[in-house]
Amino acid sequence: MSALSALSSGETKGETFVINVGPQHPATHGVLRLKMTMDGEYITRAEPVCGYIHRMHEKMGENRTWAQFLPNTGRIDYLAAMAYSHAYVGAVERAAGIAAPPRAEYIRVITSELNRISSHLVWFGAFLLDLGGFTPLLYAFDDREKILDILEALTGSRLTYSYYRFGGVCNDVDDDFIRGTREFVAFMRPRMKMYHSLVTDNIILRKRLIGIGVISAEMCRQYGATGPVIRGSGVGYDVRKSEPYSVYRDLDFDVPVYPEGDCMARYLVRMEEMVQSLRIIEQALDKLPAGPVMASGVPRTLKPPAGDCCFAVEAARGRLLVRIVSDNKEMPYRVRLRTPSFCNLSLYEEASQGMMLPDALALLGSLDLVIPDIDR
Amino acid sequence: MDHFPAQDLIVGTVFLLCVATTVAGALLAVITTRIVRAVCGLAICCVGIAGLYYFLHSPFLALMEILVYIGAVCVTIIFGIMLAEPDLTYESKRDTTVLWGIVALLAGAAICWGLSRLGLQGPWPAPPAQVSDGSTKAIGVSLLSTYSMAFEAISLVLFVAILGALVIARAGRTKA
Amino acid sequence: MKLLHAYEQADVFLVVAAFLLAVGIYGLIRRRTLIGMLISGEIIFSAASLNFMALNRFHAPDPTVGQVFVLFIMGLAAAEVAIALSIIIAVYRNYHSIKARELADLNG
Amino acid sequence: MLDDVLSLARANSLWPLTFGLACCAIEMMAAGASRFDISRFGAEVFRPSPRQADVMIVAGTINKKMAPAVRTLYDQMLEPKWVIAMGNCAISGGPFVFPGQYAVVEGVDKLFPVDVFIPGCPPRPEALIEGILKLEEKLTGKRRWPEVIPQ
Amino acid sequence: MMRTEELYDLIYVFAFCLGGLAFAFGPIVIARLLGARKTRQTANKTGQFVECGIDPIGDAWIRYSAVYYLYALVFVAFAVDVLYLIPVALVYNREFAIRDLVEMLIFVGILALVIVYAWKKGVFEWNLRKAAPKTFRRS
Amino acid sequence: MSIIEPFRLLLFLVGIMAFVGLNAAYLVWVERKGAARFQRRPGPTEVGYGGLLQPIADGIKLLSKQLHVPPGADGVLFRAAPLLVMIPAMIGLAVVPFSESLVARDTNVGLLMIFAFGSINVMAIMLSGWSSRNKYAIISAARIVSQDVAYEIPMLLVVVTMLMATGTMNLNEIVQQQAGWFWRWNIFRLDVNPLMPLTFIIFFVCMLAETNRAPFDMAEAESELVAGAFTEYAGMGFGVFFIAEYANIILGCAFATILFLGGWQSPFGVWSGVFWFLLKMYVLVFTVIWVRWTFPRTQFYNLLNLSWKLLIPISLSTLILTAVVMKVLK
Amino acid sequence: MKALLKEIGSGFHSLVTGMRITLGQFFKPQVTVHYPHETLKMPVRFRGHIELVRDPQTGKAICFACKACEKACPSDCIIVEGVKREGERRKSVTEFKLDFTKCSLCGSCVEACKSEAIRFSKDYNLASVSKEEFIMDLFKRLESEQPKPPQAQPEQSKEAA
Amino acid sequence: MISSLQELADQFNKLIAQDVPLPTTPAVPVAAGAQVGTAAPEPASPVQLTDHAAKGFHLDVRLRPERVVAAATLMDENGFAIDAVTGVDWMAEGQMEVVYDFFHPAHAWRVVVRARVPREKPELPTISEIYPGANWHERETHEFFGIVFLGHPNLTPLLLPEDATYHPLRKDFKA
Ligand code: SF4
Ligand code: SF4
Ligand code: SF4
Repeated sequence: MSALSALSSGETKGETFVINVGPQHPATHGVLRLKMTMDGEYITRAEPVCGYIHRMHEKMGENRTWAQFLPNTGRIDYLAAMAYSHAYVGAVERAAGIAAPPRAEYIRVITSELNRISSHLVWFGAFLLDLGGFTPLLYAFDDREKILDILEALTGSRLTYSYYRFGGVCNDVDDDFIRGTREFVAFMRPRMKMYHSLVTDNIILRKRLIGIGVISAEMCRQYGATGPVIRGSGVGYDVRKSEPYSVYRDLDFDVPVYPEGDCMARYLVRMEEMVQSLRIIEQALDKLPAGPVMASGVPRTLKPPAGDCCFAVEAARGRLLVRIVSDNKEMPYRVRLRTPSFCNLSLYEEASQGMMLPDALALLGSLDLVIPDIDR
Repeated sequence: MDHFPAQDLIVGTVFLLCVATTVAGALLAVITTRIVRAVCGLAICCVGIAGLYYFLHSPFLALMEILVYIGAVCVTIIFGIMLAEPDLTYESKRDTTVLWGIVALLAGAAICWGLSRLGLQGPWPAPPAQVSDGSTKAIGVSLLSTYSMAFEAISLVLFVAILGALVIARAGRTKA
Repeated sequence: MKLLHAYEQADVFLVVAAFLLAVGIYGLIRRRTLIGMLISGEIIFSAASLNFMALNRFHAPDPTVGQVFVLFIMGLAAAEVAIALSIIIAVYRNYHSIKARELADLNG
Repeated sequence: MLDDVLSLARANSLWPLTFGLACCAIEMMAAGASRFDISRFGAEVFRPSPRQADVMIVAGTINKKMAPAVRTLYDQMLEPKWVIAMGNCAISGGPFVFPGQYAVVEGVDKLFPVDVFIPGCPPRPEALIEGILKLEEKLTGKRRWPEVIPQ
Repeated sequence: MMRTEELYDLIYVFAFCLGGLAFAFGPIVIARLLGARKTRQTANKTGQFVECGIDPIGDAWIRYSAVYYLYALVFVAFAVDVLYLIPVALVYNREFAIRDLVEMLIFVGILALVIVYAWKKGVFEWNLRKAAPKTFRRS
Repeated sequence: MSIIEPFRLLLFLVGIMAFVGLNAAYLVWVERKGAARFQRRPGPTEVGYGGLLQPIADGIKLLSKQLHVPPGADGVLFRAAPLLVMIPAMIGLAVVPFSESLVARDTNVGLLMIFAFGSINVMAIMLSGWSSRNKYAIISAARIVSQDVAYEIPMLLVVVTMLMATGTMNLNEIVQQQAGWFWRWNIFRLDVNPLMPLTFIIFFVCMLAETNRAPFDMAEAESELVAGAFTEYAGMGFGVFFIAEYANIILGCAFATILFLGGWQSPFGVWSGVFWFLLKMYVLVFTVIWVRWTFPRTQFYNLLNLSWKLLIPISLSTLILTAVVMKVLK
Repeated sequence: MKALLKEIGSGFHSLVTGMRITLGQFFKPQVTVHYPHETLKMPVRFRGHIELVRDPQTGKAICFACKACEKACPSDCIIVEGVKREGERRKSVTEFKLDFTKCSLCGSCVEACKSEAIRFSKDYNLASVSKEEFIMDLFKRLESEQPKPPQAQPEQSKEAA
Repeated sequence: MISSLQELADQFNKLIAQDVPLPTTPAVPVAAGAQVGTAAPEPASPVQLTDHAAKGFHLDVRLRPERVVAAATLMDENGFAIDAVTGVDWMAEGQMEVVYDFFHPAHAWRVVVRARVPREKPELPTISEIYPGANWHERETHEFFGIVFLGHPNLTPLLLPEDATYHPLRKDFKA
């Protein structure tokens, strides 16, 4: 044991103190509260206190018609709203036996992936902000604006898209969209290189991320952590591969995996994922079939047959599972949202033990949490 | 020789201010009930003493006094307080025995009085002719020549002191 | 006018030094925490240095000597603080208190 | 006269509290980013401590668990202070209000006085800028900038 | 008698000290005059210490900076040592004397020992302090 | 002269106060504009032409903001701390030679003066943090202080190295020694120490750390400690710390210019003057801003260790190297 | 030792690279849209609050108060009232209250309306000091503003960069 | 370790074999106006392989509440990861269903385990000692449904205010 840790190890009573990080704290990206019991600079226990932005999504699911719940899905994880709509729409389609036409499925994939990139860009910027770098945040937001322009022209909204419908999507894409997306893909590739030389190679950043906040694969499994978190721990689990939905089966992409399990691994996974998303988008644009974007014969008021069914997607933060229980009425009997941030955060208490405050916050940032996604 | 207008007045006032600062700082250091304020008192006292050194023709020492005492000693003491004395930010007066207070006061007054008398009355030799200018460079020269042993020794002393301090600081944990 | 030229009289410095010593001793007796005592001790050290400097300035042939000695005193004071603080902390860690009286109780 | 100068200065130096709640906060960040850049109006100095902030931009949903914390933050801000309610959630609970709801506070104006409301779900960053301009207008009594009439 | 140079130095330092004080004092006085005295509040929490909107748990004046204390210790030794070097450095360039060099080397060598010792003793180590892994499985 | 002297004093006092005030105000503006440029946005534009009135608006705003001392804090120290922070910068600038004659007080111990009064700054931050009685503030203050003291050592070592070469603590003399072409500047004095440019970099890094600038900005490590040591300070109390930060940057850059870049000497040996000094100083200031808007923040422990494990050993070795080289070359 | 030197070297290099990149950005043109002076053009599908559509022939609102939108709205922010006037085939709207402060801009109402009587406006920069302003009667709004020829915005519009 | 879902189903069958068959609780009368639901007809066998394309999971297991710990252990031993724990309030039948979702990080397997508890005494053992990740899910299920997980280390509200005593996702909840 080193001198420092020896000196500051808490044998005597009253040496620890409790410090609140959040709900209004720049590092918690919203209203998460961490009740940190500190022993000097070391964290003995970091207990996340959630619920500061609980918005009753599951209760609202039981109070609205199947279609009326759709706008909510864009507000659970507002950074990757498309994926959430996708999961819900997919679940309802599965329950009601509706199949969206292929063009719609391709559009869903393209928009979801665009949305994933924009979400990762926000994470990238916010993570760097956590680490004290401000400029990359604005560069990332710049790039994100380009995606938002594309998506806004398509859906009419920048964040909360409400774009998917049971049986398709509400607007067809036009040539502008396709051209804009291709331009974006071409623009983004060199941009990623720039990020790597500006940020990834930076010695300060490497010192802050490498070997910090190691999460083992076993821990991910026991906590149900998914997405970049588990992939940064060496497990190549990706819902797009393991339970392929939509048209992901027809698209060729890699699942980036880094075995180290530290913050750097998660960082690299996300950076690599953006590149893979670009690849997916490119292929999907090439393969985009002609045809309608809405299935015909979807009833105006939907009443899926009784029973329960699940639909999982790979949202930007990991595995999102929507479980719906229908009792053959206009409204869902139960909508359960298993959100990735919730599970990813639940391992924080164990993972952050014994870390120092700045490292613990780097770990928090590397989990890429969206708080309403936890609190729902 | 040029003269700053009211030079005597200004310099004299500054000197008195220095004395006042020293005295006030020292008093604050021993009287206040908050330990951090006592450190501040020490710091203030040191500023005053630095001023006095300046008047004693040693600007170098004056600045060193500030650097060593405020920059290093006071800061370390505050760290020490943070580490060791959380519950004693207030030193409660309540249970201080009056007796001790009186004893201390008497002792202090006696010493002050005695020494002052000694100092004022003492048959001090007349100032002899100065053999060096006492500048910083002179100090440097004497450190390298006359006092070279002491110069090396002091670094050794500090080294050993830190060695000891680190060992002791770590030793405390073995208990409990 | 004498007051304004006080800085040219050794007596003034000697009186201030004596006063500092007295205050230091008062503090040493009165303070009940070890760190408080340490601070008082520092004041005593300062008193000594001041005396040294004053006598050196007014009554010694080589003004360098006094400065060098005060320099050494400063070094020693710093070393003393380092050691004393460490001891205080060690004591605190063992007895959970650095109130001097309680320490005495524990010894007795 | 002095008051005019003061309010002019205040109006042009609105330091917001770093305080994002939900989706709208992302648009608030976007408003600070290069495309919209609220720094043009001197309002980009996001202060994390309420003591140093002038305006609290409530961007997102406030629920009943959060309400005491928000009130504390409001209290801890020092005079003069203003509040901008950004987004429908902050104005009235927005899309989360339904009969029988148990969690959201139906509008921050139930907690403390609000100076400017910016509706939308989420409002575009321009709307936030417009809100800041409205607040300046409210402070100084006149508008220095052209009105933008959307087509 | 003090040299005029020194007296002037003194006067300037004193004046600039006052200037520095005034620089900070003035604005604060103005702020005192202009600023509001009362805060609008809704939950009576204006005086509470800022802690992200939550009531602080426990006092902030607690024992604390264990980790920094050791740094401070090393600093004390080091700073004082370095300060001794200043007068020496000033005259170092005067004449050729290998003795100066040797003395300097010894001094700096001992100085370096402080760092080496502290390094070896792990003062500069910051290890992750993992508690024993929780046992989740019932054994 | 005796009659001129008080006017001179007053003139310089007012001049330097104005210099500090203007610089602090407009460095903030430059910083905001510069940051904006790095991020491809305009920065303040709407308040006055090009946002030039922005600092003034901010200043008046801060002046009219309510002051607040949290009940339960140590009120005396809480109020005293901001009063102290301007002193070091003022005294430091008093001994800085802007040009051969443009120096408030050309004292023989100028160099030491800057350091000595610098420690008051450390004390002030410590007190501000402690007296706030706020956990973030105390942690932050402890960090800042240990950072400041940690970086003071390599800085001192570098300065000692320079002193060996210059043999004087008079800043003006130091500059005068660097007269002539730019390879006479201390940074290029490879004959004194072949590692001189490295020494300059160490000095610059230390200066960044001493002024609590990114990437070493523990004072406002907002993603960890909210607003650091100044969390509880409001309005002008905070404003003073803010001004002091910029005043210290100016001082640090001026100091680096004098020690290493030849102060007011021109690079070509002719037309020396205050212009060159300001140019060099502001180039350094720009670099400080540039660095801030490029890098993420270090962890505090890496920050401390950077000093203890890297900078101090290196500066110790440059010290020894210089000592050896100077004796050997003689 | 060698590793350390290498780390220092590569670290230093990375720092210099970073600074070079930011300096490169320093000299690039800015991407900002100076909002009150210049504006972005909202895309065709932009969703502002909803507004009633005028029948180009009659100049009246198309809406016939069928309340389909009211039912579809998840946030209950639409209240439509209409009367059946003599001699008219369908009801005509008399009140169309929109509580925009609750709207989630989901588009259900526009989709629900089979006769395309409502659409999204392009009001993207609403802000006000009172929230009552956003509880609007779209019908009155439609009545009060006369159909006017489209006029060019005084400021130039800037396409998304 | 198992190599196919069928094997897993067999293991579950073995686990359940000793049990008495699940009793079917009679429907209890429900207060008027409350929203009630009727569950879909239950499959005959408690361990059922299902079509992923239609349901979103591969294996559907119903078991007695006492068996959840054994089931979770089984899942853990076979390398499954916890996906979610949640409740469904079958008010008309006077029961609450606790649904455990599992996924396998290496294989594309999804398993659903369900247990029903009576509504008046909704209690079943915790699995948070096997899956620490279940801790939060169970806390959430507890606060929203009032289902008590016996042996849970910290069954306090997670998302609702700390002093909340209501259970909003129960069908008879009124704000
Ligand atoms: S108003 Fe809309 S966008 Fe804003 S926080 Fe509420 S739901 Fe999110
Ligand atoms: S707007 Fe359309 S849907 Fe709504 S009432 Fe009018 S006609 Fe019906
Ligand atoms: S957009 Fe959605 S929420 Fe808004 S009025 Fe229409 S249906 Fe209602």
